[in-house]
Amino acid sequence: MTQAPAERSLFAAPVMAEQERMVEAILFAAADPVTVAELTDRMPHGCDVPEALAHLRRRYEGRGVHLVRVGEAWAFRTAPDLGFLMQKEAVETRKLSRAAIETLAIVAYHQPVTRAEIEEIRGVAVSRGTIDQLLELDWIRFGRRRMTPGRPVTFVVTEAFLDHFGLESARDLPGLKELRQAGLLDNRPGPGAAPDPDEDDAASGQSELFED
Amino acid sequence: MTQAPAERSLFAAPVMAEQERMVEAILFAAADPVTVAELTDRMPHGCDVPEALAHLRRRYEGRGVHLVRVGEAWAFRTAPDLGFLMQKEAVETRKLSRAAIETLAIVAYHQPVTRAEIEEIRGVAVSRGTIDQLLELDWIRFGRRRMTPGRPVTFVVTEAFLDHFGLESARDLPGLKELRQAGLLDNRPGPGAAPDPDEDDAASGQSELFED
Amino acid sequence: MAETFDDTPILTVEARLAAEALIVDVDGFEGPLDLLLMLSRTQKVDLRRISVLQLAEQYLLFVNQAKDLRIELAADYLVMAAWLAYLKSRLLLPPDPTEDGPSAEDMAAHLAFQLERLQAMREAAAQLMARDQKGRDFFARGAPETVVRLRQVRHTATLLDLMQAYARIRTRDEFRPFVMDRHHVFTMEQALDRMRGLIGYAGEWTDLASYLPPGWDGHPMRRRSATAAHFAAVLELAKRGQIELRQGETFAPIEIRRRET
Repeated sequence: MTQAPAERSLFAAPVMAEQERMVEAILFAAADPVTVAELTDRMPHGCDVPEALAHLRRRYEGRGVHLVRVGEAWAFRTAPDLGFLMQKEAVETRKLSRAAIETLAIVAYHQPVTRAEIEEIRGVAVSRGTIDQLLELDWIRFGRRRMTPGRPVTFVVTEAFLDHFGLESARDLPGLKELRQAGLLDNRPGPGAAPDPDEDDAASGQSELFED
Repeated sequence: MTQAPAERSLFAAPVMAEQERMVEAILFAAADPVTVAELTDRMPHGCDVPEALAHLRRRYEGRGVHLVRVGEAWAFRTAPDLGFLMQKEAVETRKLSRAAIETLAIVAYHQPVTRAEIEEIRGVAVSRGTIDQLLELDWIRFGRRRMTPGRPVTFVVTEAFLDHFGLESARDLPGLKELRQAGLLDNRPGPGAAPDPDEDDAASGQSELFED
Repeated sequence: MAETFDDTPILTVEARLAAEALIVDVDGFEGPLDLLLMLSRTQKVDLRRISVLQLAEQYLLFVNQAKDLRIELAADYLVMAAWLAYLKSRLLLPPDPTEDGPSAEDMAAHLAFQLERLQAMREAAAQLMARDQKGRDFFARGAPETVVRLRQVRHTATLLDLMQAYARIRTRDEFRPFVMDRHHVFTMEQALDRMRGLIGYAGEWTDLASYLPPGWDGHPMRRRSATAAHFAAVLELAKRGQIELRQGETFAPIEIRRRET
């Protein structure tokens, strides 16, 4: 196979442009960086590999890929400023866990609310992770400390929360009565159930929130 | 949308030279062809990928590496005349049987084609192994079922087939036009009783093959 | 084998050439159509101008010779032979206008078409395989960079989720098995816990009533609950042999003391 401009003799080295093409192809197809020695070895006899590399390097200056030296060897690499193209962001939407959504609901309905109060209402301990997750989502934040022994911190919902749920204020959250009317509380209380003694507390907790 | 750098707004697409670099970087980094859709997806909003590809293709004309189209996708490939330099990278491909090569050609030129049609053209039953081998090479795949009695599946060639044989599309198969003009790609049923006692067997063999 | 061959009377050059095909292993042919295509080459004409009649004769001769040589031919070769014999007779006879179905010429034309098509596909296959191939003549990127997938999890919740969650919590409250106000209930378990801690210090006989927790002796409902709970707890402790208990007479105070061990 001859790659040949006309005048080339059988043993003459290919012209520099051709050598450059050869280096380009070898480096492109190689799995690892290729040393000058190996390039010389693989190219036709008499090629000036360092010069071909210098030409090639200049040709790729400012391009999307660069010819770079890796130790004693050479390789093509993505231009550093285009590294972001090699990342593919996959946004995965996931439903909030039941614990998180319940905690969030309690904060929304009872804010400002302490962790102990959340636990009392949910009836189970609230894990640190759940609180952290809601804080990280910027849906709850720390409110004022409660003026009770131990001065516990309280949690309140954020602007981002209101934004996400399309509420103008936490006051817009439907009350229990509305939830029931909306069929969300279709579970009727058991027979003989006393009116929920906490209902008043909840209301007062909520009104407390909206004083300021 | 303007690409003039001076008046570029935050959301304007990068200038064409920059888009070209980006396409170059993405395609250089990929071993398999990348579709225009995926390129568009990975590039900043508002880029004109087809135009960037056209520029890039011209840029690499005559180089050691070419930009080639493979179906709906694009890839960089070393220039075929430099293959002799790449003995190190050459992969030993399993030698295909004559039956497999002919079957592949029939699928490529007659696609979508049913197994019965392949058998009719070759005049012999197509062994399951032949089909399996071509499927395994990812050179053929199942196409749509034919809307004829028995709803036989059809075979078509894949993008990997086009990639392997350096074809832009199945329309670029060598001699396709001539064969079509000569009527040799027509599905011409034999007059009356065709000398094909295997027809029934073939059909049943087919359904058997695709039951699982 | 070849000698046996020469003994058989061969009349034409074509037939002789066809007979040579026998030297090729019959297994080497991919069926009758492949064999026919091979035989057709001996006519040295364009496939479009091939003489199907002549081809039929060549094929039949081949089959006969195979029979003479006791070469067992697969069934489809014999089916083709029968069909070609029929076609040959039809081609030789003047067309019978009363006969239905395709004419002999149509059948012959179709066979010629099949041969031409198979030949065309073979040439196409050869051209395809002669193309530059990936991994042999041209190469893909040897060191592809993998695309780093940054997974970003976005949590979603709708207002409905939120309200349902709240409704769930509140409904659960309403469903408490204790419909009585828990504020006024002192359970036996609570009393037992309390008593266990207290009896350690009680060496003397003491009135059970004095053990009632503070705040549980005012409200009658609370007092009754606490008293009942503590009495049950004391019975349990006595049963376990941890305390002794006594009552002077009916409705007299119940006294307990720690049992010496």
